[in-house]
Amino acid sequence: MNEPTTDRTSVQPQSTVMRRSGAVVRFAGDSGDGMQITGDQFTTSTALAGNDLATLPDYPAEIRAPAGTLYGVSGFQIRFGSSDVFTPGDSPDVLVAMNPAALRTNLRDLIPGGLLVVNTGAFTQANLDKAGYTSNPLEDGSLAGWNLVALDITKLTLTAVRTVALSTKEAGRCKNFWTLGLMLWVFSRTLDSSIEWIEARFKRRADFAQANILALRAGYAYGETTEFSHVRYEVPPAKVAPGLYRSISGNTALAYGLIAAAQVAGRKLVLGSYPITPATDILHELSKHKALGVVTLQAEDEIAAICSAIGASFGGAIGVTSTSGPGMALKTEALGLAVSTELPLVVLNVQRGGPSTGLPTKTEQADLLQAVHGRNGETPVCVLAASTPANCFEVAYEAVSIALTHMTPVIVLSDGYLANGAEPWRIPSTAELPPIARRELPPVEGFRAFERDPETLARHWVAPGTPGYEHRIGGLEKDATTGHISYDPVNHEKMIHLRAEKVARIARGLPPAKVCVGADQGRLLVVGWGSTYGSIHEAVRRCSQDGLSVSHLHLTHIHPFPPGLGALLQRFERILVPELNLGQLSQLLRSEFLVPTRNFNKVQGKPFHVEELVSAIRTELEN
Amino acid sequence: MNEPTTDRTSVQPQSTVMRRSGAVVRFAGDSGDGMQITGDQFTTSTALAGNDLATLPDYPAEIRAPAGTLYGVSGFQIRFGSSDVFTPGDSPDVLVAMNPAALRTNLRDLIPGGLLVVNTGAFTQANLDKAGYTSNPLEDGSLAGWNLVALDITKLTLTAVRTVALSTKEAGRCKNFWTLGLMLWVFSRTLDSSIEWIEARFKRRADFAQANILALRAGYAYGETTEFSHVRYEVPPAKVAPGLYRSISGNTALAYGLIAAAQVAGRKLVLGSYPITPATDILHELSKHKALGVVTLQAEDEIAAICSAIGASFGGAIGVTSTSGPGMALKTEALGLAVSTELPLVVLNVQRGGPSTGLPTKTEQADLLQAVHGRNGETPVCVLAASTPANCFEVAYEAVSIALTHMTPVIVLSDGYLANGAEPWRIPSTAELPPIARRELPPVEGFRAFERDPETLARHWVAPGTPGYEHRIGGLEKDATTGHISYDPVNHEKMIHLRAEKVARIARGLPPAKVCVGADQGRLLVVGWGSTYGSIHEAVRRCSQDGLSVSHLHLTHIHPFPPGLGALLQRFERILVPELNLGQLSQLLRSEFLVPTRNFNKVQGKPFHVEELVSAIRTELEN
Amino acid sequence: MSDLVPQSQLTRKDFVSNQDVRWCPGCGDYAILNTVQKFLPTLGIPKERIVWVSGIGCSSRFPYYLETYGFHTIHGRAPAIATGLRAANPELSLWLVTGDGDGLSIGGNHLLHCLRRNVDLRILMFNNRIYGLTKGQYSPTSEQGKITKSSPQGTADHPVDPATFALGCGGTFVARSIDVAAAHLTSVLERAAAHRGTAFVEIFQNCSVFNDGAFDSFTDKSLAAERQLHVQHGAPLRYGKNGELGVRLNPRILALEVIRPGQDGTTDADVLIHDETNQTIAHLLTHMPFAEFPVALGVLYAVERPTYDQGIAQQLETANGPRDLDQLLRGTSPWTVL
Amino acid sequence: MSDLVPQSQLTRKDFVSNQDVRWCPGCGDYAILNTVQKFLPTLGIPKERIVWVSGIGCSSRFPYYLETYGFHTIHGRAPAIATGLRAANPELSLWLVTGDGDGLSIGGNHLLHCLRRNVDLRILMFNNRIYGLTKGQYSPTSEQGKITKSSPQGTADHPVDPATFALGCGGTFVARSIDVAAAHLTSVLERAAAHRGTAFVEIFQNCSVFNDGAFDSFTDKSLAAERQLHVQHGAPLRYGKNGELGVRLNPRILALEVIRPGQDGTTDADVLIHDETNQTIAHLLTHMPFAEFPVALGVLYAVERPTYDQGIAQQLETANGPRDLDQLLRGTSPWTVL
Ligand SMILES: Cc1ncc(C[n+]2csc(CCOP(=O)(O)OP(=O)(O)O)c2C)c(N)n1
Ligand SMILES: Cc1ncc(C[n+]2csc(CCOP(=O)(O)OP(=O)(O)O)c2C)c(N)n1
Ligand code: SF4
Ligand code: SF4
Ligand SMILES: [Mg+2]
Ligand SMILES: [Mg+2]
Repeated sequence: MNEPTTDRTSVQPQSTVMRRSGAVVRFAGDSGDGMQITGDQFTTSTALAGNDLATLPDYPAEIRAPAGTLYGVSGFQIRFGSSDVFTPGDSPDVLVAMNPAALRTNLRDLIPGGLLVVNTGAFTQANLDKAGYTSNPLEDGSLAGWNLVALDITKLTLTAVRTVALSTKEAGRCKNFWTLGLMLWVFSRTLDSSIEWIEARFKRRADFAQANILALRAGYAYGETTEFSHVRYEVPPAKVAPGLYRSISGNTALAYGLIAAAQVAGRKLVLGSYPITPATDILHELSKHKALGVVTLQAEDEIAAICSAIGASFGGAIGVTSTSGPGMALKTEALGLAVSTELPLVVLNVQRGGPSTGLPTKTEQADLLQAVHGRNGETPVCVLAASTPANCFEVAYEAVSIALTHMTPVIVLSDGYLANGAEPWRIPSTAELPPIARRELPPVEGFRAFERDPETLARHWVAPGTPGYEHRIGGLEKDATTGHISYDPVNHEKMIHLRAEKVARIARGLPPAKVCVGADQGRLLVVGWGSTYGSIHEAVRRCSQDGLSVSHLHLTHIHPFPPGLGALLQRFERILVPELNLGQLSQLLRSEFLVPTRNFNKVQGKPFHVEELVSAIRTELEN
Repeated sequence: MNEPTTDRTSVQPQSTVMRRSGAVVRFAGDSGDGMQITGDQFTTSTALAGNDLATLPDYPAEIRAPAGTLYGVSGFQIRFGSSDVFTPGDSPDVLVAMNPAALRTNLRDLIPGGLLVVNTGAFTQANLDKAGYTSNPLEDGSLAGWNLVALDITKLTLTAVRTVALSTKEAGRCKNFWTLGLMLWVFSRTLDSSIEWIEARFKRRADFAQANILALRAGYAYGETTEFSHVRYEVPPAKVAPGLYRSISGNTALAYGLIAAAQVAGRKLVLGSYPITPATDILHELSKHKALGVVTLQAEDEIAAICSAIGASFGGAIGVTSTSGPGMALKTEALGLAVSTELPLVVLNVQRGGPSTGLPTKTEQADLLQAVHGRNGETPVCVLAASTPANCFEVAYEAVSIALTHMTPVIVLSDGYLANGAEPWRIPSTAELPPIARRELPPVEGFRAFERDPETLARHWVAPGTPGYEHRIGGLEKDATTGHISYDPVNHEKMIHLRAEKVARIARGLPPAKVCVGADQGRLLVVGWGSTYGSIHEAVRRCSQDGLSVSHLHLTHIHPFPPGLGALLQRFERILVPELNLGQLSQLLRSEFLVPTRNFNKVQGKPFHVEELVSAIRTELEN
Repeated sequence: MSDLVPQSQLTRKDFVSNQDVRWCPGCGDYAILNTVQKFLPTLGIPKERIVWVSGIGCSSRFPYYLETYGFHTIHGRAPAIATGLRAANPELSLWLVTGDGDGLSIGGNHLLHCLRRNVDLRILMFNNRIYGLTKGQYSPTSEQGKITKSSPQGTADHPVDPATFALGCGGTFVARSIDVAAAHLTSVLERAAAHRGTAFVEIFQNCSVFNDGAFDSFTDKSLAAERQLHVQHGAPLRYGKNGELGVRLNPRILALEVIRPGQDGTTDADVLIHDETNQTIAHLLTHMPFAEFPVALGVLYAVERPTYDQGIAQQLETANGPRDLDQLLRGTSPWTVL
Repeated sequence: MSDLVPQSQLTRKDFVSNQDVRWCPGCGDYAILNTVQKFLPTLGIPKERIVWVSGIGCSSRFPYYLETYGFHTIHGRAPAIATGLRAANPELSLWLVTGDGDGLSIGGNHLLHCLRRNVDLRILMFNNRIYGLTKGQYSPTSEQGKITKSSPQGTADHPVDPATFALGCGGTFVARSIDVAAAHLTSVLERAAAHRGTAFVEIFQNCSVFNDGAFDSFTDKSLAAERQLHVQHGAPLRYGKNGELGVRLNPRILALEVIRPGQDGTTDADVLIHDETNQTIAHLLTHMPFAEFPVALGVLYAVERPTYDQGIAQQLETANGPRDLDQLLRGTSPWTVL
């Protein structure tokens, strides 16, 4: 309720409906409480109601921590609105806390006066102890600053489902749907999509389906009865481009982008991957699509993973590997081989908190310099960064296209925030996808493996199995045309420049650098990359609307930079670079363009709050 | 004979002795011709004659290529002089070519009019063919531009040793000593040190010893006879600081620096290493010194190598790992663990030509950005670079000292040129070595594994086996004092800054940045790092002596930079950064200090020629 | 290890660290931890001389829960780290915890080299046939065809058997036990502790969340007697409720077969006697197809072979070469400039 | 591989590339190359369908000298690269060359996983018991105590036996031959080519520079008959100049012993018959201590097991899930904005 509106309409006699431009809702409970499902279902209904939205789950680092513990709390946040939504929101307007631990870990984020729904049924002494409460917050007055609604959801659920023959444990599990029902009522939604989902999910367990539906309806009904005396909200639909939409997370979007590109390029997609949080879901997702010809190899380690992808690329397929953190470090040697042999390859790095094992479930942007510089030798690769969950689709698609066109490895940077966050995505039709050209084979006669396209400098890609083109490649330095091993000093220098130039020329095909908010010159340019897009965008918009001279430039292409970037930077008095690291893009901009960037960094395993950025922008403009 | 002097003295009636300030001599022959031994022995006698010198062997990339082939040529170059010698020289004044392949691959480097000694005995049709000569260069007049001395060294050697009962093959092997004898005569040296060496080497084969000595004397005598009608040279001793000297290569100096530091620190030295060119000799050297308590583990791969070093450091020893090229890439994950657990560790990277397997036997400086930035996450390490073979000793010593004092991994960058190159080194006495302080254990009571020294921010290093301090460390993020696993956002940010600051504070103990040639302000500052020291130094000296406003700054400390560097850079109108890469230090300087550096790059697997740098400096000053 | 602590001085409590144990409820790791915490005091080794090293995985959290020195390292590399630690200090009692993924997937190479070198070290591999920490993908020990998150159609991978692998690598001590079999596990740990060299112990461990019941077919109480063969050096390989079953070698086909001594013309003498120093018996025991045969548990193989550590120690003693720094630095042919 | 080329069409020359061969004079690699170049045309597979993949080492230069497709990759990783290549194109005839360092030191893990997965691929390991390319350090197959540049006092490492390791990893085809034994090597290559799955062939290869004569004790002509046991499926395990020696199983100690059938009360019937499908026999053959026993050569073990490739192919066929891109992108619950 960051931006409350004043319209009030009364749609039903017993409750007041307040129209709002948007809201942030967080569901929090024990890992076993099913909060992710509640969140997902609430999201679906929100999308169907025509709101723009963004979501972010927050899983515990432990697999399944003991019930009731602080580190076992699982959360899901959604922000939705009737105009563009760029982030899942800084602070929730509504918090649902299913147990004391959830209350304790989440309350500090709830805005003052926000709606706080608490399941009193879980406030046993044992749970209070586990959460570290010395007195019961429901009783000690410490919740006075919020709009508290304390309900025994456990008991209400058990009552609702008593007609179905279930154990108490099974019956209790339905409380997430009871809660969902209540929240759907609060936001004036229908139950249809949730009922549909329950029916599909429990196709083979009619009793479970029935109980969950009963709970859902009961929660909704609870809102309608006088017992729940609070206001009801309505968030009118957003104006979004017409089309067919779905909700998509960053990891799924990466997987789909790859599949789409492989289909358009008419090549087999081979993923070599080794499980690692938060990248594993890419492997999971792609492994479901063998019907589309996708081969997934769960390799013995990250080195084997990238090597199998390189082997697949040598074989004429689109070799891809996905990883995070320590896994990325392990791939750097083999990445050098792909650079040296000039094979196409896509490396997805879903960044997480470092160094070392670090914070596996938290987000961070600290692998940028590694992506650009982290290999032995002069070993240039193309580096792209996705900025929103849905944008992951386009970036993965573009990565394949660049890899194939320019015969180069491409690193795609995503992060934990994009990976698990979701947003509505207008589904492109196959026909809308940009074509991916396939080069014709050169004449067999006089074929040389390292002869290059004069424009892109890409060599020919001729896979084993093609008669007459038999040749050998490898990681030793090679002659600039024949590809035979060469120790010649001048040839080496030529190759060093050719490889660098080949990657640099990718920029020729890129759209020029362009601000996405504000004027293309002025007092302050905020330059971001990757997952900070939403927060920066919103912060700059807000400041810009307040009349400040500030613009936003967001980089997808990190190496090479897009054309015109240097000139654009020069047109601003100041450049602020907010990053979830200690200033890595900032270093690249400084060294490339000699511009005095100013850093704004946060390294807490969490995204920027819009507020933090707004005040950073104001500070810059005031000094 | 770059700088001939005019003094002539006649010491012996039958030959003229010409006094020179220095010379560059190259021995080249087949891998089996023993040119490295000839070079080494010539070096010893040169050192004993009191000249300053620098040497560089040039091995073929193949193990033992077939005799007579171009890629089987092995070379050894020495430069010596009566004033400071900083490089093994650009172009030889004297070339000894033992076969057609050696002539063909080396002739282009010989200065016009230079002395060319050729073994005609190897100029058979078969060898001419293998070297790709269509006509015999000894006969076709193509050698007219040089001072050719064509001798059948093979036959002269066989004649010289005929009194010893050897097979023709064995007798023929002595020709390298015949050649050595001749060259010792040419440069007015004695045979003593070579005879000593032969006697020691063939202690158990009196016949070999005798034959080689006969050959040596015969070569020398050949010079004295009228048959060899050429001039003789004398290079007067250089003025060098008094002391005990030896010749040392970069790899040996690294090994000795580590041993010295371990002895002074009173800790066990444990090297975990995996063979790789050109770093392997460090493993070889250290494995000889178990009598000094050095443990060497030849690990199964580079990952195990660094991991065993980390394990050793955890155990209270000085863990070291040595590698090159692809091996360095493989170590980056584990390096993150050492950063996260804040253990001391020394990583020696003897750089070679990349990318990937690249040019294993060639030199390059292209791993600098990898050293500084090549890890996942914000993972700062200290980076040092050695500048001459002998300087490798000091830098390895300092690396251990920093690692122990600051509880951090330190990367030492050397390269193929330093590794195999050699120069005289004044041997320090143990007493001269800087002390390495050992911190006292904190009180057992209330011990916390990550409590820090307020000055250095180093944590305590308490090895298993110490009663009462039992604790656990690991690669997950940890609480800033207790070291227990912590997922707390604010603690994470604190740790990110602490780790960065700890490494940054190393600079507090470093000497301020200082130019080594020229004024500390002016028109042009040439900034180098690593093995380019000699060439840059000589080039800048030469230009400076010619009255140009140019200074030389050479960096040993790359991360952190030494104090005062920024201010020093600002005092020059222009900054030229010559590197054997595409401009890596240059990027770091630009991003850190926003100075408009100018690059001068060479990536040919070879060091800079002084001439190249001189002209680059002149060009800068003219534009 | 001269100055051992009298066993009575240390108790289980001394080995319990102050960290919350964070495995899922019902995880087999709890049982192992409990057994180990009770077992450690019986070693009579002072706490500070015991070190637990691990890789990454649920199982690899183990060191955090023990009040000894501990190192939670990186995925798969614990054997390499432990090798270096041993080289730094051969006086420690070294223990390593790994998982089937950590030890056999990413870490297979280090395990191989540790085993062949015979580094003095005890390796406990918690085999739950799944990747626990990353939430349920198949591991190299998962049965072929297993459906997991990363193998929705079942795996195409043939599994590796940890004990067979350890033998193939030249391991000198190979044993097996079960997470909840406290007494059996304790006896195996005792043997492992006493072994000089790399002691490899596979522990079947139930992952209650992602692979629940994976070992029920032989760990279930009702099936244990008929499906577990507890081997004892020098004792016949018998099992069953009353020891009524046994295995013998069929020399014709050079394979084992199950017999009921006394029936079908077989006698007690036909039952193979376990000899833990015999590689072939160890081989046969690890190659018994399950269900037709029981699962062999206990010390399958144990022989003495010089350890890597002893080799290093000996070299340090017998080395020649310079014995002081000045001598080293001077080398053989220094010269003096005056 | 439907359209095979008539064998007559290709000759040795077709498989000789235009690159200079750059091994040391006298290196065993030359002999292997020669045998392979003669052997390849007999396969009847068109050149473009043959791929040679290798790691790094002297041995790994092999692909450069063959006029087929080739990939000289990075140290130790060839099996992983070959696995991906196979996934991209299951129609190729895949061959891999590795060394004892490349395959068993840095690459041991990939070898393990390739073998257990049974990727359809032939692996030739040139075992010279030394690191050749880096100029003479000990390898994981070097005998304990070996003095090399990195082990001036001899190694403390116990070696691993490649064939034993391959069996321990679950390999389905394990064979041995000798660099210069052209006819024997050819017969082993023929068997390897015919095998579906990972065929592991260890080739004893003389490094004439850094480990000259390493195998003379059994490859030397004068010793071959008494020191080489050429195994043949179904044939008795006999050797000696006139086949006068044999090995039999001593069932009491479950170990092999050498006999002279006809002497000491032994007969021809005592000699063990080789059964290449029997793991135990393979185990016994790889565990014969040398000198007391001969070295077993030929196909020690060969069984059929579904290949990894077949598993993948089957999944591609039987997969359900969206069959076209639009269906995939739409998912299950899209909504329309008008
Ligand atoms: C280099 C690297 N790759 C991947 C991971 C992710 N990861 C953590 S544990 C694990 C596997 C765990 O399986 P297992 O070893 O069987 O242990 P369990 O959790 O089952 O006890 C993986 C893949 C990582 N932390 N580091
Ligand atoms: C990552 C990496 N580490 C180390 C090396 C150096 N290296 C090249 S070949 C080799 C070992 C060669 O031994 P082997 O595999 O037995 O082959 P051989 O030369 O004996 O045929 C090593 C250590 C390398 N090229 N890459
Ligand atoms: S996921 Fe499995 S192995 Fe991991 S803690 Fe939970 S039950 Fe144990
Ligand atoms: S070093 Fe040995 S293996 Fe390598 S080419 Fe020479 S002889 Fe062959
Ligand atoms: Mg597991
Ligand atoms: Mg070898």
